[in-house]
Amino acid sequence: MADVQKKLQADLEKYQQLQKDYQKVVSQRQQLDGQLNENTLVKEELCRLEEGANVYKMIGPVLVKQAIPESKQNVQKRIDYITGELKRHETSIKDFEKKQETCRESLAKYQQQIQQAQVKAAARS
Amino acid sequence: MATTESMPEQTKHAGIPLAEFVEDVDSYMQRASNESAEVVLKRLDEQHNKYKFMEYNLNTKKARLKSQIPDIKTSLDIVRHLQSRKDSTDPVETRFLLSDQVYAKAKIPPTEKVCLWLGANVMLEYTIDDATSLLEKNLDAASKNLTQVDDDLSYIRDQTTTLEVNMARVYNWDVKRRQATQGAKS
Amino acid sequence: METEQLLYHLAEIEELAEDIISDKHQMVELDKKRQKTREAIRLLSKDKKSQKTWVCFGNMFIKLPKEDTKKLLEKDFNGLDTEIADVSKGLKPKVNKLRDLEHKEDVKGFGLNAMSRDEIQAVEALL
Amino acid sequence: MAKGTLPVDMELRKAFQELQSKMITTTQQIKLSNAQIDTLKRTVQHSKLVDQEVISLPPNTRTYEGVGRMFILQSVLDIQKNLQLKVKASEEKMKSLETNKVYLEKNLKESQNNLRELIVSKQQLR
Amino acid sequence: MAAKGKQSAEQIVAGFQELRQQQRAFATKTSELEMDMKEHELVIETLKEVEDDRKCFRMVGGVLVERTVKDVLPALISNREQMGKIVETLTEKLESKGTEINKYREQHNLKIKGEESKEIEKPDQEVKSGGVLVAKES
Amino acid sequence: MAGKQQQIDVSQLPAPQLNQLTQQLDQEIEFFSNSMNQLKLAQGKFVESQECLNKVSPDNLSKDILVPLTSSMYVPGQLSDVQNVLVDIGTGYYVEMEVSKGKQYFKRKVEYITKQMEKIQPVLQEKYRMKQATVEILQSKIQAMSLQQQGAAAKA
Repeated sequence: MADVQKKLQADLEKYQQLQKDYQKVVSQRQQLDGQLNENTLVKEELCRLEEGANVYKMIGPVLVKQAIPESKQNVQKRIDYITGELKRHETSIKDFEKKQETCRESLAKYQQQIQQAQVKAAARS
Repeated sequence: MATTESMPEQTKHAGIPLAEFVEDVDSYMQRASNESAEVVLKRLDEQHNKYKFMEYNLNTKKARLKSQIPDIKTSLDIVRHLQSRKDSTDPVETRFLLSDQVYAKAKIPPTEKVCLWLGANVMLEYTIDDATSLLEKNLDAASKNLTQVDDDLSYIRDQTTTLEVNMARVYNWDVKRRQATQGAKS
Repeated sequence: METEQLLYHLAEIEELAEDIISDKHQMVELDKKRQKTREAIRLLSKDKKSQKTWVCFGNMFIKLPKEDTKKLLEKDFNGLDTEIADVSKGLKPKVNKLRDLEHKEDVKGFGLNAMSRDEIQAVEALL
Repeated sequence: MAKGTLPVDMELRKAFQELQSKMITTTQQIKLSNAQIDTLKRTVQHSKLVDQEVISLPPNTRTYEGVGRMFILQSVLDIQKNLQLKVKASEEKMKSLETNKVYLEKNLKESQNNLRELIVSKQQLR
Repeated sequence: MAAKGKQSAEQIVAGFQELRQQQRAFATKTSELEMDMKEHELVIETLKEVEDDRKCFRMVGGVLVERTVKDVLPALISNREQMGKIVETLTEKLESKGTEINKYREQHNLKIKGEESKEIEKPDQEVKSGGVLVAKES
Repeated sequence: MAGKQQQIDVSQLPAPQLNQLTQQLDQEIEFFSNSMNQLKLAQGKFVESQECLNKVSPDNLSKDILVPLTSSMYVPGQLSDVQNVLVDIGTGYYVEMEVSKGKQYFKRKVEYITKQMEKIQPVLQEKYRMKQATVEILQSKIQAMSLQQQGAAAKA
């Protein structure tokens, strides 16, 4: 009985930790989503520009002139990177969801065992 | 705002009452004002809320100072730059933030004077030297205020912890007392 | 009753840990800034076309001669260097202290009796 | 009222539902217009107050108009002109909002009448 | 019948909530004005210490007017006085609203758990960039 | 997640779960109204910038202005270019554009945000509707329960 309780406690802790980690990844994904969106909008603007337009990039505290193709390439690189990261986070989110599900199941199992034990004990007394 | 009433005042954290640590719950509960655990817990909870309120106010103040300090620093940087160009005849070329995301070009002729917003919809003209010393003074004051606020915040956190421990102790004392009376009854 | 000691202890550890995290965060930010400054210096040295460049001051840009800008950036760079050094100097004793605190807690933990039910409740009520 | 004695008239029911959703959206729109009119009224009042303040200034006072974060030197006359333009624009906007409101109310009433007529015609049919 | 009785109970609570809302609005307005007064105080003190004919700008509804210290100072002082008066009437209103609420509460026999001290008068968290002046420790 | 819930018959849920559902809906409503407010704020800024560009016109060239150096410091100066402005397009990129192009840029931004808001608005309304329905069901359940208890008490 005490053994089950201990297992339940351990599982509960594990579940809570899982939830915390899950939330962290979800909020990271949200952040990435935002970044992807922002970079896509910048890319769109760069694509709209006429040839010869002046584009600057802020590096440190200095505005440095940059050729449009180079800017486009840079932003595209960032977009690719973020998309990769997003995919990675997506799989890890799915993974967490699965883990949480199994954890929930085992929690329910232990709870049931304890309840049954309690009913039995009540019946005996 | 926070009333100090009969609380002992610490000069270092003016206005923030000290939370007295309850060393001995039994004798503490004997005091005239502590008729029951419920009353005491309620009072402690009220005090706890007061601390939370003060903490909230201090955090607001901290946020304000934290946004003010970099602004003053940049103002100082620019004013010093203008000072170094005082004797030059060429205007300074700038792009200033006209509105969100838009910068417009402006020329600033060599100048002896700058204007500083004082607040209350008022801006006052200063010589560059005066502006520099005012900004330096304010930067100093703001940084000092910030450390004071940080100090006060950690002091409040200490007091809150003490209070929380007190609450736990009184609560436990009460639980034990109740268990004892119940044990005596049955 | 070790509850309150434990609580104090936990509060202390938490505060210190927060402090360390914010310091580390600051280090990362400063280092990023330093790298950007270095990149800017490099780009300024490479570009031979223009005489002047736009430098950001808070919300505005001022057109400055490149040589002046480079000097300014180098000053910034060195300033950042010392700032990073300062933070990391302060960080070490903090980390050590935290390790000590956590270690002490472990040692103390062996001497502790398991918390009684209402002690656990009291702690839970606080958290 | 006994349930199920009368077959529910699907046409009527549909008309009722349509009217209900129309009423909700219309009242919402009217509320929104009212709020907009209120803010516009306040802008007009504000502009008039500023106008008075500016008139009372001694001649040759230098006045600047706020544009974003910058201030542009503008003659008192120009500032007054701009204030008047602002007042005029606000008043026009208010007018169009009012006409729109009247239209919305009329439209709603018409729908209500239509429904009423539908009910009457159904009753006559029975 | 039961539904009717329940609805009126809901109405009572709603009425109470509205009164509290009004009270809170008064409290926020008061604390806003008090902050504004403090700011005025600070500026007035600063202007008192400089020459009368120093160039000084005052913003009036989006229009910046170039004047001198001696023109602006009296306006500021009268402004502050007016604010003081408004704060006074607001405080009175706040008090009468408080008694009104208590009466309402007694009348309808409402009990409120001790959450009121928390909710009333939380100044808005908006960080005003404000001016360059740094308030002395207050 | 939200899609799944819509398929469940809400009226069949027990009271605690209904309660949880309302809380969750409250959270979602807060989240969406927050986004709406942020979008509105951003939209306001874009509209303001667009309007500001109207004043960057030839008749204001070389006009005396007070230049905002920081949010608390100004100096006298003159507008030196009314043909072009620099626009911060995000992620550290700045583009020099003609004033008319700048206006178009902000117009596009306003339209983009309006579209975003139009996407959120119905979702928000749906959440409100769902919350209202859930609360109503919850209340009727509680009422039924208390009636049952009264009945049981009367019998006993």
